[in-house]
Amino acid sequence: MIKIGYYPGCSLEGTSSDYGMSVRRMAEGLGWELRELEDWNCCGASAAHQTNRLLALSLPARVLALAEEQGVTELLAPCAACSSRLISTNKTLSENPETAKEINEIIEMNYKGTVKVLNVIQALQKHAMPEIERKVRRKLTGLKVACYYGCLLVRQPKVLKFDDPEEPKSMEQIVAALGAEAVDWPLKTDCCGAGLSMSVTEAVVDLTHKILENAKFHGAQVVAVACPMCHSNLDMRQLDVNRRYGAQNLPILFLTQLVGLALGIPEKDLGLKKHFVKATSVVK
Amino acid sequence: MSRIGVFVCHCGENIGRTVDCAKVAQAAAKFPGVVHAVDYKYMCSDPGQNLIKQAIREKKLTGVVVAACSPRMHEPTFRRAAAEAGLNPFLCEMANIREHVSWVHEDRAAATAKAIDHTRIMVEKARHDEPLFPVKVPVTKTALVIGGGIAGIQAALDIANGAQKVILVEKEPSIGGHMAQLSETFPTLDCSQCILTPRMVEVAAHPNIKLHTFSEIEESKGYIGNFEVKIRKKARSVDLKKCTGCGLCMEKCPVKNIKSEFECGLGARTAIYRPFPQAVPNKPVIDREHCLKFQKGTCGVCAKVCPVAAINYDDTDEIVTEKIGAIVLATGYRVMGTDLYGEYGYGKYPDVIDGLQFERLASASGPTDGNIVRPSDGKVPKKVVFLKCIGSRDNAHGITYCSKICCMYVAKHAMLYKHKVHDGQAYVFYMDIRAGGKNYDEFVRRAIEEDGAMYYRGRVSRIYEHGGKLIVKGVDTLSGLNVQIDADLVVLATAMQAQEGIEKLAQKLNVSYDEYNFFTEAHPKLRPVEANTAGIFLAGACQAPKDIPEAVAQAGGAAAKVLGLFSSDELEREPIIARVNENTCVACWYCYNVCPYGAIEKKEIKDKQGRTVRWVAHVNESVCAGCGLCNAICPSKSVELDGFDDGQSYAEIGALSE
Amino acid sequence: MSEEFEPKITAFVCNWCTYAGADLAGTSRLKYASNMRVIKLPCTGRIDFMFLIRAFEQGADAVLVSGCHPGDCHYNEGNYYARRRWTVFRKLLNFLGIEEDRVQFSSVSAAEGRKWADLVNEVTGAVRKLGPFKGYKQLMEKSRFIQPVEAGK
Amino acid sequence: MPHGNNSSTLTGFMAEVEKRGKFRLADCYQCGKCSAGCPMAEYMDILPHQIVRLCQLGEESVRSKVLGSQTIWQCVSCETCSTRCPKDFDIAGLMDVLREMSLEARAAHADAGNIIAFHKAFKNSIKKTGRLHEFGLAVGYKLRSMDLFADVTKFPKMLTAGKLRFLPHKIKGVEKVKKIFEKCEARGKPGKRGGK
Repeated sequence: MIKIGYYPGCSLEGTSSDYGMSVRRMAEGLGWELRELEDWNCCGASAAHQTNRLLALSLPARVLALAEEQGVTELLAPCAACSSRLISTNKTLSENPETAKEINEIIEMNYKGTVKVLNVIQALQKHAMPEIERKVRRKLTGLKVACYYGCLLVRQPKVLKFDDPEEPKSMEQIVAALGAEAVDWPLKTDCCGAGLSMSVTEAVVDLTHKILENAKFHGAQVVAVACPMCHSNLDMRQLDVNRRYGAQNLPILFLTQLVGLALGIPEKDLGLKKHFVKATSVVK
Repeated sequence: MSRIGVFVCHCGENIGRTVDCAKVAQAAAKFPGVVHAVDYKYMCSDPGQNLIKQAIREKKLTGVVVAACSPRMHEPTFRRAAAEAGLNPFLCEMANIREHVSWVHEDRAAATAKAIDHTRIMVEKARHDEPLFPVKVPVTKTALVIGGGIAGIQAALDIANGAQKVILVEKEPSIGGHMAQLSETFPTLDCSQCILTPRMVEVAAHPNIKLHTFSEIEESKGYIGNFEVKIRKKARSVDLKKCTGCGLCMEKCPVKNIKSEFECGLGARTAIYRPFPQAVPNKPVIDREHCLKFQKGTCGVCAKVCPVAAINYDDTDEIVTEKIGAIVLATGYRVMGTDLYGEYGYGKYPDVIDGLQFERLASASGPTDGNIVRPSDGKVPKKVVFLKCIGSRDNAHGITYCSKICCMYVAKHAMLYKHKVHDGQAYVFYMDIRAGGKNYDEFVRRAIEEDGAMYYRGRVSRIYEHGGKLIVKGVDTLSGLNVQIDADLVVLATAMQAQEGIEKLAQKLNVSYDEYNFFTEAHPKLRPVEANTAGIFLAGACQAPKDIPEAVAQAGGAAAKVLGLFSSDELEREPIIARVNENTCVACWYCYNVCPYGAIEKKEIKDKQGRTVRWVAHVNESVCAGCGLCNAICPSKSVELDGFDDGQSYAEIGALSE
Repeated sequence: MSEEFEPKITAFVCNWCTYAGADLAGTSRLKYASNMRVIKLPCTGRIDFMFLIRAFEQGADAVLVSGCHPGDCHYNEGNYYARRRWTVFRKLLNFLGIEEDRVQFSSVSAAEGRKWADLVNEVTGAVRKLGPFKGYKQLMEKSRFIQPVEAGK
Repeated sequence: MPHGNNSSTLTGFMAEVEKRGKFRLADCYQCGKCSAGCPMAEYMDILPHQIVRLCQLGEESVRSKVLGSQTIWQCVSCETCSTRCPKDFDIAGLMDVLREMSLEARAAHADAGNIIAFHKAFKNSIKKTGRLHEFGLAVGYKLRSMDLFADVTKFPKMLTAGKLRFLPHKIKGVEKVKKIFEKCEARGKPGKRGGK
């Protein structure tokens, strides 16, 4: 049994409860024991780092300090925004002792910097590859998947130290291990604008449309994501895109849902029913 | 009793601005052994030197300390002046109060105090100096030129035409270097091969030049005038003496799909090949990594068809040793790999190419006979985008320096393209246009004004393929507008970098190189063609990015230096050499074991009957390089390094306490 | 201005790399602390570690030894010997009561003017924190019986 | 007005930006790669490289132009610019600094009201419960932005899909989180910074 600390983050408890469900079910299927952090708080996301530098460090720092107190060394944060905030806070604190001191004062805890944060792809790479191939019950043969990384999984590379920022391949490798075909498409790290999804909707619909259109152009039947914001944007905003540019009908699946399907977990347990764009047409 | 003179230089304002030179002189006047101390505006000037000479004569000085710039700058000047006044030059020392003091400190009091200390250190050293006498060594009048590109070719020909012997070593199977790959050259647009190949032939035919192609430097020992260099002649598998260059072997070779290095991957070659039709020597080589005979033990066709039995599968590397008097480094450059720019898709999209590949596309002897077409589908591109500064001036992903030649060759590319594809449009993304040079700026303006190249001031952020086009997303910062071009072909003007593995060669030859692996010149302004090690000279892009005229000019300069060195039969070298006190040496052989040069010999001391009494260490003066390792390690303090002996060193340290 | 402790630091540098690097710092007009006094030797391999003891005897608060980078030594391997000898010398330092932090090693190439300036500042700052070398008297007594060579002539 | 190359001689606006951001504005050589790759460029009033240029000019007269620009609020923090910048200049980080300054100076562009309202609602939600309550956020944001009808059609579906919770979840350490907010907000105020 592989034990991993688990930080779901707010989205997985709310708008992306399907992501949350699929992470938990996938973990079971892979034999991971997820230990959810007790009393965790929100990482602050872009609302904090866009407006208050100290807050942007303090909120994630409390999460990291909690994890340390609770004996967690590896912390899975499936939300790309959470993992990016946590990793970047980890880096800032470890490199600037002065800042670390100030933040520890603010959170009234003493974070020493021992927690390693993993995004969902890293966790799969580390704890499920390559043996996942043997665990696949239902090969996703013939399914053409566009792996979409967006911003927060790969940028900034100096901070995240994860995959190639322009030509990432890690999600493709996992998708291939499931028997599906990852299509090669250029916009996989282009931004969908999710950070401004509620407030600058016009622009975001445009960006979302470009990405969906490009994925389809390269033959994708579904888009795989590992970020709740990307998902809600590409999935929910697809309704607005459809209205402006015509129907897209491109189901957006979390990577964990794809893995779950391949492991033979029933669709309803993976939250597939909660999507705006139904995946039933392609995922049987 | 020492009689030391101290001369403090203001160096105009360079020292005087932060160091109180008069105060330094006053303080120095009170140092033990100092009988004369003055300060002066420019010590290195004629009147300044005369001050020193006059003082040596009139005050009967036994030592001189010049507190001025770095000894690396003017030590030879002042030692010469001292010698002219009859003082042994090695009794003249310099205290560095410019590079190490006035230029790096701002506080006048602190700088002056440090200047006084540095002067005191050197006065103490001067008090313990002994006269030394230069060692004369013979000169081997053969030059070694490493690298057979245009710089190496030029240097070799200039030296050979000066009636001296040259050995030219090239690691590739043919000389010619990058210039052989170019189509036409800026700013005259004359054909590169037309001007280069005659010179290549001249090298091969010259009675004073011995050519080793497909060869590399294995090892180098010795010093100026007396190097001994081992050259590894790699197994060519073709006997150059027998081979007539008929080319039958290449015609019949069944392995035909190897990407040609010379064509930058745009053309194919066989396993037995010559890099290009005008190669010198115009004889093939077997690429063992691809040859079926070597990989699978089959085939053997080339040996069967060769009419003169020149193919030798059993050929092995051969090491030849050459005695050399001077070395010219002309190892050239390489084009930076662009795979580090994922956002540009180089390596992923066949129609994103680099500048050298464009040269091959535009070259009349290239894989497309000079037709500019897309590598992917052979179609003529109607929109070509050129990106400058790829890798250059990019400290985040590439290198910080400017590669210097790209502005010019991009303008040339835009022009050549327009001359060949009249209805095509060239776009150039640039940050600055650096076209300093004779007729250079005029050339760039012509590309813009007459050939209609569209120049955008800005970088490109992203290139990706969509529907057979390359979508180029850039910006024009002058108008403040983003620019998107649906291009057919993209050419990246990639950075010029030092050759790979150059640090290994540098270590073999003991020459210094900078953080980018370019060789360092002895002085950036006054000794630009000399390496830091005496007897080794630099030519071409191995020192810094250069275009052809500059490389050729520097090669000529290096050749002149070599010819100057070879103009006498003997040369003097600094007498910084170790000495053994045979009375105290206990033959522990620490020095023998530690000496990097093998300069320590075991010497037998015999009595009158010829019986060995004992053994002692002995220094071979012509081999000793003066590092002082033996001095430091000797447990009985029996080895001393002249010029830096224990007495001198302890005296310098002793000067630290006021 | 308050009386800040100004350390005295002696640097032993090789002629080919570090001395030239320090020259480059000068030609580049980089500014750094003025506490260092520089003694030039052909190679760090020439350094007899008694030189360092003597420097402390003469009132240095710290010593810096800087030569070429590994593999770049003008004399092929002089800097290796300097490093190797340091491991032996370290024990002697402890015996003499000199804190190891007072002896710093570095490599500065002829191209690294910036590194030299940073190094001088770094070492000066570190020694300023360490405070003056107080084991001086004790050292004088101890070193009487290890005094290697009479310096005066 | 002198523009020294030595950061210690900088004054006014430029100095303030540099101090908060811990970067050197002079590093930028205006290649424009940030603007070329910015997904939001076409919705901005001033391109990112021009924002950097204005900060480089540093005169007081550009302060209101920069802090009042739409650009700093249109930036979606995707960090494409910082990732590709050949000078390793953190443009996305600069945007964070400018937003913070813009808020403190109450100088934000009128059109940025929506975005600021969203951030406020977001932070309020965390401050109150320790976590983000997305339904509360949506409602709070709609109220603050007065943009009541956009996305309204999606709410019922989200609720039935179990994607929105009506009632917020309060964490045990909610008081601690509140305290963190108070400290950060107090320290973030101008004048307090740099004072210590």
